[in-house]
Amino acid sequence: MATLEITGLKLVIGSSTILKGIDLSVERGEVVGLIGESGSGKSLTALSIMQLLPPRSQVSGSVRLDGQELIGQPEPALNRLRGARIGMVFQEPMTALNPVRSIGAQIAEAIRIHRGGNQRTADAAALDLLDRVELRRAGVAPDRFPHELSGGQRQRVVIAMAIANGPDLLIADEPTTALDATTQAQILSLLDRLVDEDGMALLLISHDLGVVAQRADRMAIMRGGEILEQGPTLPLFRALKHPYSRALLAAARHEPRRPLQARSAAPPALEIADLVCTYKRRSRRVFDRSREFRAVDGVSLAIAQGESVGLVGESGCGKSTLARAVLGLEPVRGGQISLGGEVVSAGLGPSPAQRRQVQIVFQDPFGSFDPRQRVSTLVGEPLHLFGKAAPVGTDRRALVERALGDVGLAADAADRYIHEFSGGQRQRIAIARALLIRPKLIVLDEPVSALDVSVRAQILDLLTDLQQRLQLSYLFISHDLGVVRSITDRVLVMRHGRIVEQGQTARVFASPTDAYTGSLLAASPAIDAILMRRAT
Amino acid sequence: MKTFLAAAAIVGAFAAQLSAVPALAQVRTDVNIGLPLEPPSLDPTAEAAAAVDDVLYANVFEGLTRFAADGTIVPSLAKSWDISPDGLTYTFHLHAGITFHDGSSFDADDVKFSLDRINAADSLNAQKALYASIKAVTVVDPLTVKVDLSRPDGNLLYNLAWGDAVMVAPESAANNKVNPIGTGPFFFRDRIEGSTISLEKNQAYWGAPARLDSVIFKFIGDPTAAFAAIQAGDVDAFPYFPATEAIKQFENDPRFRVVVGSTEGETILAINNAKPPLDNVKVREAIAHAINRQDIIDGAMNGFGVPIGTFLSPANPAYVDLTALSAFDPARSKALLAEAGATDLTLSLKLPPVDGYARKGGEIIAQQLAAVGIKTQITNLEWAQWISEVFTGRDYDLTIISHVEPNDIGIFARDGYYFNYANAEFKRIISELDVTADPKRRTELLQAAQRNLAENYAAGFLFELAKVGVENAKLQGLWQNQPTPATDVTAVYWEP
Amino acid sequence: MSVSVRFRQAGSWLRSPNVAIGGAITVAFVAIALVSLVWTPYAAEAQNIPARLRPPDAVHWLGTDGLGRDILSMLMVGARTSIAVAFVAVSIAALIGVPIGLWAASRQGTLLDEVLMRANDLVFAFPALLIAILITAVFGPGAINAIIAVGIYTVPVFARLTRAGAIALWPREFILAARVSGKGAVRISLEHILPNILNTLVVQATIQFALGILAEAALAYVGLGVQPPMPSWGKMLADSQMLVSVAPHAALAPGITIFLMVLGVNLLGDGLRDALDPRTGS
Amino acid sequence: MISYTVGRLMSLAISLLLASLAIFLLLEVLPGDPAQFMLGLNATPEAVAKLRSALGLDAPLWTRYFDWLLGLLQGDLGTSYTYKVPISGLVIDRIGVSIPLAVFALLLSMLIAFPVGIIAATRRNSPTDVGIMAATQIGVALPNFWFAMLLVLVFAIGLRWFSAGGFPGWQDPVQALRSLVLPAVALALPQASILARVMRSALLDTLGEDYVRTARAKGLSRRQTLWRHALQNALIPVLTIVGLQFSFLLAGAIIIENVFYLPGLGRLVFQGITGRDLMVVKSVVMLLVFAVVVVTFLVDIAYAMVDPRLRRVAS
Repeated sequence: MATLEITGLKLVIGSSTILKGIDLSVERGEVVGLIGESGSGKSLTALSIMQLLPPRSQVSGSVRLDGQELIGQPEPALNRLRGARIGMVFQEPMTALNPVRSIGAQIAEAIRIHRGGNQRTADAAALDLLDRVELRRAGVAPDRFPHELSGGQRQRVVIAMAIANGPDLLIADEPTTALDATTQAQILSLLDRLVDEDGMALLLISHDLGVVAQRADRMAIMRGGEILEQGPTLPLFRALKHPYSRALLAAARHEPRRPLQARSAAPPALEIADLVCTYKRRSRRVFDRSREFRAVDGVSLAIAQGESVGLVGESGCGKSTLARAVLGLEPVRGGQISLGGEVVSAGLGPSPAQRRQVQIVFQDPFGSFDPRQRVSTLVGEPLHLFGKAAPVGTDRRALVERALGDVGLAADAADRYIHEFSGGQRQRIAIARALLIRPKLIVLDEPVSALDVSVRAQILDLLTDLQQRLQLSYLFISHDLGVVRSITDRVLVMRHGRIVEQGQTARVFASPTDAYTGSLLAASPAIDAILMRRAT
Repeated sequence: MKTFLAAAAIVGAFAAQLSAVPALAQVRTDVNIGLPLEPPSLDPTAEAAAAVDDVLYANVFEGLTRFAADGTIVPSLAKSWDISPDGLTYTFHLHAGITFHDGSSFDADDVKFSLDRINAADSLNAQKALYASIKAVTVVDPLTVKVDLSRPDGNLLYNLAWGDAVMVAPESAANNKVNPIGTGPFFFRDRIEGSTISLEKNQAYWGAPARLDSVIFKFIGDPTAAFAAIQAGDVDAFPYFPATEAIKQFENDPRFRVVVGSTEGETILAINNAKPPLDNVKVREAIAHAINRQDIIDGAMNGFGVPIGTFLSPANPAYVDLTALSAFDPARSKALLAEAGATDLTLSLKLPPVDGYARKGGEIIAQQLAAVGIKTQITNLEWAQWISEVFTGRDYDLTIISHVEPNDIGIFARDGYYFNYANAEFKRIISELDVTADPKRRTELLQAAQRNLAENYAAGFLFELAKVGVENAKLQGLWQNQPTPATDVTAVYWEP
Repeated sequence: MSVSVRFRQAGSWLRSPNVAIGGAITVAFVAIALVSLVWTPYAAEAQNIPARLRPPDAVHWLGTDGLGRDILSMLMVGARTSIAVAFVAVSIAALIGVPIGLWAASRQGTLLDEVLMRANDLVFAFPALLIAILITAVFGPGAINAIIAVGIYTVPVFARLTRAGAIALWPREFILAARVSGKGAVRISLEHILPNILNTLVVQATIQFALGILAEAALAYVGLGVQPPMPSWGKMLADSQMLVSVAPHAALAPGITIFLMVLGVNLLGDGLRDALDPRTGS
Repeated sequence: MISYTVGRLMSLAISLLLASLAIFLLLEVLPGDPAQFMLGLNATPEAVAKLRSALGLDAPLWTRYFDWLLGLLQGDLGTSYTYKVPISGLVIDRIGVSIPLAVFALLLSMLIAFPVGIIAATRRNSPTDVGIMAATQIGVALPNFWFAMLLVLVFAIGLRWFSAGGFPGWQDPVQALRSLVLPAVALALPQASILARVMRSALLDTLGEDYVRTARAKGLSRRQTLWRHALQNALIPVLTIVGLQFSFLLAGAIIIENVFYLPGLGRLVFQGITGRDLMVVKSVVMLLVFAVVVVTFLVDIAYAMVDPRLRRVAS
């Protein structure tokens, strides 16, 4: 008998049908990967198993745990199951822990709620669990509070709570999506080890084909509330039947075709020398000078006209600060920035003429637009840089429509509001806005990180195409090495505010000289590499 | 909401009856008296506020003479006196065996101290002017004291009865403002500023002992709160009940007795006689005829008040009814205005913070003046502002005010007083009155003065302020009238 | 505070019972106030002392007060006073407070920000009603000073709310995009920040408006509101509350009126907040 | 923590200094001469002049300001013009009414608001919730002076359960508390309505947080989740409102103090203003501002106790 046996699971919330009959099973000691893009219903499948659904949900079908039907069980019975026989790990470790209670107390609670016993034995058990999730050796004591821990450490606490009572089934819903590549690999290894040791069944939910390909024994691909196909991981990858599944894999493998750039003799689009950017860490002491934190610590780089340069690093390494400094959004503490061969004034920031040479595309397709303005206004905003010389009326309209056309959107998009567009379309609009005044350099700050795999491929294609046509230079910032590899000529690796390695993209990927670059590469292998490794 | 209230009232009445059954048959010896104004400090000889006398007069402090309940002047600490034929020397004979509350004895030295203190250069006595005629005070023997005057003063015995001339001891006088020590039937126990003052029976009192053991004065300015306090039994009597609107309710309630008495408060629409066009007697007369007194008494005072046509209390034997001179006659008023050429008048009407006669009365008068074509600009002032703007600054056209001091017709003769009534004939009458002791001549002069004011329309004379009190029906012995500010509880007792 | 507020049709707002009921009450009171400009059953200040304290009947729908004035007419004109004082006070407070908040937020962390916000805190630290009384004592009672007294406490409310909202927006990417387009702080504050916190401000303004009506009533109740013969609800309440058993209509009418008006405006504000806030909205 | 506290205290001191200047100057422009007012209608100009000098009103502006300020720093609030007694004594008596009343009302408000807010939040959109929300709307909209009058009408005049007002002093604590019941209820009901609404929305916010879902996934029941996880977090915004309400109740109860003729701080200042007892007004308002500032400070510290995130920042 399978540990988890789902048959014909249907879920209706309000008037919309979310799950349309899911069949899925997980055996003891087995890792099953559930793959889907956002909105596919994969997270609600997990919550249906836990019976932790939003109000006005109607579930039907069957969810059995070791043969015991969960649907229709009374609350108290479910409470005895949750956390005891089914453990769950969530996506967002930053918010998954109660901020006002210590991590030890929260783990101990998970033990006492099911096993009873006194506080002392629970505390001792919590300490053992911290050991198992490798926090103890990192020096994390049980009296620490969540805000004192990093994202990866918090996720380990969540895992400790989930496995506290030796559950039969562990559900991990995007457990590593919010984490950096190296941390992600560590957490996945931890889960692997725990499943092995305890012989749990693991349902691993992810949007990332690589994660599933690497870890799952079997996998299921989900879209629109249905499982399109499922089976053992490797054979299934080799013989995907459903067109969507194949498109998904294709997108993950996707690399835009880009011919080699001819080096131009023009002055570099961007040149940075010994750049230092600092943050004040607010001191609470009265007579103490506030301490400085060097976010960017002596970085030098140059981007030639028409060149695409990648800047890679994990969160907090200073890459976004660097990008913003280039755009004059961050004060520069030391060093200098030149745009199109002209030095940017350190005090005044870039002049309007310099600003016209550089534009930016942000990560979040939802947050980068004022929700209250029409697309025409939003896209036309950079025209402000021309001051009184900015075109108005039909001239302006024509420019906006040209930019929208550049990114493959119809002219009538200009009259709509931003919430009427999907994430991918918004990112196109963001690119249109950056293109409008035909800058020499576009800074792309994680432009595809928030997008689903299939959309991501289209945007990368678009960016490549635009670069060719318009002779643009890119500073492409990402935490995802795979993306950078496909679109850049050169790559720089950043850590703790400094550049640790730089070189031709192909060279860096093939033979990194820096140990950190090596670990980054190891943590996020390309999907084919994974499949090849597992096959052997 | 109304049904809810009605239901609650019924339930309440029922509960009240229930709670009345087990009430103790024992007669109470304490009383809670509500007063609208709280005294500032507690020395009646240094405070202008009538509120001090309301608590302490006759209860804690006594003078050589005193007001009786009917307003006559009777002996108090002085059992008798002789007046020299020229009216310049008064000899007072004191009661023997009187002690102050601190145990020190009261004698002629204390009288000399008290009177000299009033007239001292650094005296802060608010009524100092009343005692200006006193030239010297001499101790003849411990129970006899001689007062020499610089001019005959027909009002001396009367003035000595005021709270401002009560007897104090040299040992304790300086501290009276916080701990008043007098000779009265009650001694001061304590006060909670902003809330209560309690008095306790003086067992060593020289005269007829008080019938109550303790008296608590509670200061409740808010009319609604006053209404609630007496209804709820927190207070047994309100000698001046501030919410006359609610009197009907008490009249119909056997638990309470409504006491309507007279005061010395002439309520007038004061006119700035010097300010054009109000310096024109025709304009003043027009204003007088525009006023319907009864409407004001009904609307602002809920029917309590006696119309007056001049500046004297109708209770005074010398009073002349001159209301006909200023009868309500809008047509005549308009004609007079036309005659005076004073059309399209806009006058300021500055009102002190007295809810009834001033604020409500002001609204009514504004309406009545508007009916004859006089516009008014109402400004509500606080007392401090009223005193500085109207009283001291004389920057006003009209104001409504009640002058509660007894026998104060003479204020119209004062130079620089806020009425600006500079009438030579009136001044002459008053100066003669000041030095006349003969009762018949005094009456003649008083009546002449009244006529002078009425005929010259020195002010809009409205009504004599009524003293409307509400008392527990079983409480006896409080004054009905208000000849001087006082709440004399000496003779108060509970019916069994 | 949310920025990603979507435009909703007025129709969907009205489906919220709070907005419908609250809106209806508010609109009714505003309409009554406007009607009172041209028509009231009787002149609100016309006294008829012989006909005082008449219970409600066909002639005087809500009866007469202690001076024989028509209570309905007084309430109608009083609505004008209440609404005008509260509206002007809140508007002026918003006109001062919102720019202060925007300005402080655009200079977040600087001395200017610190000074502006400390000044705000200081105003908050003063006991509100006492200072209102002090202000009317200094400048005399009347509508203008009631407005100042009510408004002075509303300024910091708007300043704080605006600053909090604006500070949440400044690091947002669309603001960064505007900065990349070379727009200055003033322009960004007006073009992007203000429209995006407007919902919150409108909801707050509604709530402050209700508070303003209560505050005006309280000032008038202690005699510091508009001056007679201008009627005002608080003054009517103070004048007639002893009459509750003699003439209950006179005592209850103004109280119920104040209650209804405040209730209506509060319901409207609440409903608007629910309708405009995607977290609590449906 | 200590240096943080010192920093906060310095900024508080500057605020208080500015406040003292504002109060002093506002009272300088207050029309009406205290001396003239105290002496009444029949006073002679010489008497008024004498009193002015006795009160120290003829000294230059800045001298008076600094004298007053120095006095305050030494704990000397000055002497009341009206009562002729030290203001500190008056204030101590009034605080004996105002603080118990504020605490009583606040406790009452919390006692009503917390359960009601919790019930409403846990039964969101149920008829109970809708009913509670409607009731709180009514509570917020009732003018408290009018509500006080209705209370007196029913419970003092009608049922005679409580006295209609006044304060008998603390000699008899039972009577003293009894006399504070109606005023406390009148003050507490609108505050409770506001607090219940804040409680409800704070709780709804926290109930939507990820860690609540985590707790449920651990096997905690709804009730356990509420008590062990949601409530403590929801208390943070509620605490802010409680702090504000305490400050309001301390000085903002003037009208209620009038209706129940309670000798409280608010009424002391009110009488001071109308009676031109400027010394009382400035010193007591200053004291109230000080109290509000201190309460705000304490609330900040209470935050740190509830929220460990602030504890670390503060240390």
